[in-house]
Amino acid sequence: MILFDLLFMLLVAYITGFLYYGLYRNITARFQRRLGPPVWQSFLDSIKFFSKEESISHGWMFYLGPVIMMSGAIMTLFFIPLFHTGESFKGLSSYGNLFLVLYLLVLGALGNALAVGASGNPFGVMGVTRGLSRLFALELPFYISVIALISVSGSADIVCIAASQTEWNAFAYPLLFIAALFSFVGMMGQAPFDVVGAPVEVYSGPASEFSGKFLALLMSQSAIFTFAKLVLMVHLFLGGASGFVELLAKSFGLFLFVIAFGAMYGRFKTPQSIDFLLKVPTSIAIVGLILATWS
Amino acid sequence: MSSTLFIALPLLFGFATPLLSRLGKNALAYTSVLMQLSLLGLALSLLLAHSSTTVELISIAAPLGISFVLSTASLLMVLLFTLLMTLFSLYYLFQRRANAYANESKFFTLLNMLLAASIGLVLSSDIFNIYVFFEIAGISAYILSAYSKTALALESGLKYLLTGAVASIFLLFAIVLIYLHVGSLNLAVIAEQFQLLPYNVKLLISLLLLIGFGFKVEVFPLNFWVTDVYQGSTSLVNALFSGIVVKAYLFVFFHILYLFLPQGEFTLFLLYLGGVSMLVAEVAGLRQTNLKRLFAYSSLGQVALIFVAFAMQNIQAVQAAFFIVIAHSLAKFMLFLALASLEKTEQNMHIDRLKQIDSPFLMVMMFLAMLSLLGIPLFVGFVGKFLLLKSLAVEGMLTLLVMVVVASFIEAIYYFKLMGYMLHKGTRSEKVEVSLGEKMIFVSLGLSLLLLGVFPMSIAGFLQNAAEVLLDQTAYITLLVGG
Amino acid sequence: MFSEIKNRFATDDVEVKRKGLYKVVVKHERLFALIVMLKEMYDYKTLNTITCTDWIEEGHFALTYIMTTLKRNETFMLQTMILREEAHTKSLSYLFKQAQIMERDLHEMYGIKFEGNENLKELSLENWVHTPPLRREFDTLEFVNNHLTFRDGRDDNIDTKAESKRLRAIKKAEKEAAKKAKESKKAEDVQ
Amino acid sequence: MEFSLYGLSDIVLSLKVTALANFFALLIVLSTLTVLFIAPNYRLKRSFYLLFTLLVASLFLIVYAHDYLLFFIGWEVMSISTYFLLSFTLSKEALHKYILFAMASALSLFVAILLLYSTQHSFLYEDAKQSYLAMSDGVQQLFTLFMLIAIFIKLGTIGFHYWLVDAYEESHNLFTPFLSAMLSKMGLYALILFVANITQATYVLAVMGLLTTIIATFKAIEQESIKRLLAYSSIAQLGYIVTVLSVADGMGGALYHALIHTLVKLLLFINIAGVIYVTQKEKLSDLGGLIYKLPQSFVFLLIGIIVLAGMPPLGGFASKFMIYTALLDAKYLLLLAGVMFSSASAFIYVYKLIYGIYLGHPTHKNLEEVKEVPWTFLAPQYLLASLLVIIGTFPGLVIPYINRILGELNLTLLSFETIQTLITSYAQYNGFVVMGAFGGIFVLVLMMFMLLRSKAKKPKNRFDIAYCAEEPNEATHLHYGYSMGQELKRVGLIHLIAKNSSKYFYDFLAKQMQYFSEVVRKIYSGNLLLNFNIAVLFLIILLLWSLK
Amino acid sequence: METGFLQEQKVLEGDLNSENSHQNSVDFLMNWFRKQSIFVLAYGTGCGAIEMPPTFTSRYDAERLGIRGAATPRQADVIIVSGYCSYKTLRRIIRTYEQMSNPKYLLALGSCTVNGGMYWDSYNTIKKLEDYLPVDMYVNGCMPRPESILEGFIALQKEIGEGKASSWQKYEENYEFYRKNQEAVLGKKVEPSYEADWYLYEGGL
Repeated sequence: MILFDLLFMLLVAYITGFLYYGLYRNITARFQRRLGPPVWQSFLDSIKFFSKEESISHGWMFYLGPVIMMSGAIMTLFFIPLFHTGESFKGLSSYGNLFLVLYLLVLGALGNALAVGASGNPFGVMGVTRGLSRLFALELPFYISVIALISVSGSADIVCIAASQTEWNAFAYPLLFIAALFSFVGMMGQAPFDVVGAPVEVYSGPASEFSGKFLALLMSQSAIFTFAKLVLMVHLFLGGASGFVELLAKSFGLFLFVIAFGAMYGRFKTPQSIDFLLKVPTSIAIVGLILATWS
Repeated sequence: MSSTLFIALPLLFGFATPLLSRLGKNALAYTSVLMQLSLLGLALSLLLAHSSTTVELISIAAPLGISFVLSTASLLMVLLFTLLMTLFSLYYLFQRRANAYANESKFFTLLNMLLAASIGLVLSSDIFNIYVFFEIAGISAYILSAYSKTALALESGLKYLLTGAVASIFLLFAIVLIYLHVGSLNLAVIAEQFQLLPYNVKLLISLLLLIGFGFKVEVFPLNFWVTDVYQGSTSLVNALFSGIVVKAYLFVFFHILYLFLPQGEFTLFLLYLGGVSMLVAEVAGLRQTNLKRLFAYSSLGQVALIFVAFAMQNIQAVQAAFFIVIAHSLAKFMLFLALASLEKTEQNMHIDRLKQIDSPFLMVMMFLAMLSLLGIPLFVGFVGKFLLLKSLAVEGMLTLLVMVVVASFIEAIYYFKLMGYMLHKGTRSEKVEVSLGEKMIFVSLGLSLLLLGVFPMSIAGFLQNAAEVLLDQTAYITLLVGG
Repeated sequence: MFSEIKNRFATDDVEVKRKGLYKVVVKHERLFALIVMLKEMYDYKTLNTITCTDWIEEGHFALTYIMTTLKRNETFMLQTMILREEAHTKSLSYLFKQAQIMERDLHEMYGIKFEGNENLKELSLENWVHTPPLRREFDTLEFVNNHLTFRDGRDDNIDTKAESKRLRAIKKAEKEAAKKAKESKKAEDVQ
Repeated sequence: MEFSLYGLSDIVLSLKVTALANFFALLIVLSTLTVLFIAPNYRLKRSFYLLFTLLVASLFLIVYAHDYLLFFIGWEVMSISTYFLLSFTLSKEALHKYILFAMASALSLFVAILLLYSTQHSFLYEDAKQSYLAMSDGVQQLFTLFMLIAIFIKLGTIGFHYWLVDAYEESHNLFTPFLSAMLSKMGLYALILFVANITQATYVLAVMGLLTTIIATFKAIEQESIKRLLAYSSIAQLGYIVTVLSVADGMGGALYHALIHTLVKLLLFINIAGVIYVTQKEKLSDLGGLIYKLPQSFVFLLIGIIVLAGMPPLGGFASKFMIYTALLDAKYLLLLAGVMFSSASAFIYVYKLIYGIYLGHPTHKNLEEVKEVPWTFLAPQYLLASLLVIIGTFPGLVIPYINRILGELNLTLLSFETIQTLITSYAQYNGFVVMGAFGGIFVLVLMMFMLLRSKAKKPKNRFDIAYCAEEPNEATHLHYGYSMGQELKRVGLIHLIAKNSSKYFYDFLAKQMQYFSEVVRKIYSGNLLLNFNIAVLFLIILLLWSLK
Repeated sequence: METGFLQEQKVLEGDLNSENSHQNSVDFLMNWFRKQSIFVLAYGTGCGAIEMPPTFTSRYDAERLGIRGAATPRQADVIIVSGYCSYKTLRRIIRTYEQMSNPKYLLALGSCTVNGGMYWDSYNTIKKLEDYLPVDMYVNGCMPRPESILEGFIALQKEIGEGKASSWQKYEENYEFYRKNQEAVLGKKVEPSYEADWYLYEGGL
């Protein structure tokens, strides 16, 4: 039964992820006053890369890196329940907790970093450096918000946090939500925090050496991972979800916001983004935390 | 009778040197060692034979005449002095063939005079006698200091002489005042009546005594001459100065103090004087690059530590003081002997020389001595320092405690600097030859440091006994004057 | 200044092209002394460029050093001749840093050796083993025809000069024919 | 076992076997054995082993002592024997630095225990609490100050870490694992005793711990020498423990993390020792691309850094989880955020470490000829790595043992159900499921991935990389990431950390001290007349002051 | 005989009008995916590169056809040789082309790639790209407008869909020929130092 659940979750995440990505490209195109590709374009891209005749592998660590990333993404997905009510589609969330999920979020990044390092491409490592440098600043506001939520709800279990919301946390603790949103935009790799994979500056950064099926795996991973992160945010801040429609509506709304945000802003340099994240969202989060836990 | 022997034998030997030197080239050296060995044996036998507090009292024409008291406390000092002097003579014997002093008979005279005077200081129970031995010790020390007749040695001898003269003037003045007011020179009699004197007189006498002895016990503002003297004298002689002479003065100073002022009116003053002395000495030693001077500063610091311990005026602290006296005497003796070994080849005593020396044995021995001086556990130095600091803590003298600890830390800075120099990695060019006999002396000293550190209980009882005796004013008076 | 240059460096008169633009032809062995003098005494602190002209008929290269002073807004052109066969001169890079890359360019394109310039690697070509391409004995068209293949049907890869001459001749002939015709017409009209 | 010292009846000493002592003794045994395993690779003098034995003996004395005097004696002997052990390789300055800090630590410990003695006349741990309570407020503060200085110096807490980094960097590769795994743990042991027996200096520990973790993490990011980097990492990891000890129920997490940290630092330093042994290079900028030469070592370092970063599914996450929930329990939320922040920052130096050594390109020709490290280096790594994996899979395995210690210290026990789960009041997680899920998913994905039609091809030449169409060669600077994290200095806050150093403070102190010494030395310049005057004046002033 | 532009036109149309090749259903499916998703290497090799930004951005929006840019050759399917090709550029193009993973396509823009164009007598510019690298599609013009580039892409997509765009196979098969030509202009000792990848690559992990 649980295997079926997991498989279903994976399927949902895969399809939804690619759909979201297609929509993302389409919507961004509309922002730029053009038609944009069809919704399933990302899926086509991924299949195309899978069907490439050859892929360059720079040794076993390079080969395993994308696999680790994929595993990390699937793990993240499995340890976040799809719905906070009911029995089904809980995944493995009862065996884990929010701290675990927070760490699983960066597991993929580690796999990626190792693979890029093994490839020996300096541009890739530049991208990884930027990513890791940005990572801690990115996580700080998110951590503070999450800690506040855990403290308020009295549990580090995602289901409990989702269920404990009488009104959405986003409205109950708006400052925490705003701070977490900043981080979330960065985590989704959106502008203004998208300096990691800048195509022209660092030759598309970490992805520079991935070809063929490796890249395809990375794309699938990114789709699943995106969905998992969205679900996490929905559970933490948007009152959770008890059905597919609710889940998709909430997560898509959030996704739309992130896209819109990304489409509107330019790109920060690495030190700029760290500086910004350490100053503005962190301060907001600290104030939010104090307000949330004052009593 | 034995206590007179301690004084008379070396004194006589000193005067008999012209005769003995005619017997043969080596006769003087050997007889000297023999004489000192017999004294050591005597002291040991006394130690084993008597367990009571007072060992012996000898009076010649009491109460105005000469009298000696050989108590447990003074026996301890006598034992230490004879032991060190014997080791010194043995060491000199071993290195004599290569590095004999010029005009040896004079040297032996002075040596034995020094011993006699030191023991006399410890044993005398009569303030004028004390003054006499004070002068004898002083004069032999001045000459020994200037013995090598280099410019530095002569300077140091002269300085020693000048300060010694000033000190004896103060002391003499104090004695005159005491005699004027008490009418007796016997320590017991003075002790009985000292309390009754008017405050001003008491203060004046105390001050004069303090200044008089202050020069000799190397307490802070009066110890400016020490470093120069140590630098000028040979290292061998320095071993005597820091091992024997200072200890004798210290003992007698506090002996008199305990007798005259048993209530400890000046305790606080003396304690802080000691604390400041220690701090100043260690701070001044921080940047020193001449080994002899450096050890002189270290001596000042350690002596000040002993000063503090004695000034505490309670049994535990005095016991601690005895521990430190032993630890310091042995360790400093060892260090100066090591320096003497270095001095055989070259006079340069800059610390850079330590980088060049290729003698693991000497180095290990110096490490042992230094670690003991720093009060590292497993060495006897730790026992003394620990007991002292413990009693300071119990008495609640936290400022002084911190002061002593800070001074110890500063001492550690330069001692570990020396060790760093010795552990220097690089080629070592200078071989130092240490003969088997010398090695034996070093090893016995080092082993005693370690053994006493690991098994301090073997002498702790004896030391406590000595401390009790030293502090017991009434018993002393009873003994001398009679109930 | 001009007279001093003329006397000390045995040059011709300094030619004033227009206000603030001077040119002088100097013997090769005196060139560097003159440059130093201009730089140190007359504030020509800037070396704009070094150009080379290939006088294949006379058998020498004309190197022109163009220097500018911003103080008076004047430009000085120093021309010197070096033999084509030797194609050898001293480097100016110790005086002007920028000369290094200019000389590198000249070395690549004309094969002139600059003594004292440490880096005379190729600047814009790679692995060029033929005659330096800007020497006039290097026949571009011949080179292209020898080394590269053309797609069939390209009939304009012929000598443009000859072609334009031919075309011009045809045009001229036509023109003259027309003129003649006109004249003859006129004559007829007059008649 | 109780006995008295020096035949003095007022000093009672005691040796006692407690669960806490056993815990640390176990760590000592483990470290000693693993470290001695790699010893045959080096030619060492006999005196080294002699001193090493003395050191281990002193560690046992520290651990099993049940009164502060024996503890102090062990502490001093440890410091001194470490001094002589370090003297084999350390430069004069680093050695001097080490011993000065060690002496400062020992002497302040000395003062502290004497202060403790002064009230109740006992050195025993049982009486420590009463002794502390019997002190006046000022003395209490003084005592805490001295005690914490002693402990912080050994722990290398920020501000007191000046000696540590140099000592780690220059110490013998055989000795560094021991230094990091054991000697700093003795500071921790002292701190645990202090917290459990005497008082929980909450705010001091919290602030110092947090500052330590954050500052040391960013300092570690800057480093280019492997051992320096790991030294700062050690400081930071111990900072977590200091932080968590500041809260009431933090002991469990602290012990757990102490265990994990010992294992992982042994693993890492032995790994590094192996790398240095085969390459003779100690700088990240001189290494690189060793992954295909030393594949086993690479895997062990990977395990090490995963644990160090606290990533699931290995043991590092378990201890981090304990620390986080303990802080959460005490409602130290911002502290928790700070700790998590520094934990996230640790990714940078951790990646820098593995990249600089194993990934990227070899920076020297001779790096392409090295062989896998000898098995003597690998064997202890196998042991340590498997221990870490086991703890990761069964995070509850050590809870009963920790509970025994906690019970002995009269602290709240940790909840325990099965060895697979780790339960705290806020959350639980199942290590077995996490490990199993990760393994299963990994294998499945890998199999499916390998079945794909697209052929994976490996370039023969390491220069076949997408490099903007250029052709890199030997001379091209391709090993980029070893200087990773330099751009962080452009961020104001981090620049502040990078720029400042306790070095400046200690240099200033030393300068002042020397100046003072110069002044004081004037007294001993030999000018008799002047001195007489000074002396008499001083004496009179002092006398009047003391008599007033 | 046609000259100049007319000749280029002939080359273009001649390629387009060849007969269909047979392909099975798996190939068909895969070719369909490849056709739908084309990643173009963002590498401006000549003056024609100036026409590429409008092609990809809002005005002409190539993305609606599934065509988008890729930064590195590892990810790209198509490389555009946009215009004249000096030796120095050719070397980079060859390396880049060889770094792309199969299947890969080459789109040549402008007259210069066809027959040298206005650089027909330059000593430093190659005249016929297909001697050095296999070309799938020429788009002529000097420079071709974005419309024609898009048209070229659509034609390329059509060929890919039919399985006819097989220049990469041609390159592998006739490698000796291409290499000889490359060495003729780039010199003997010339890189790519890693030689031809597929000879030397080892399979597997």
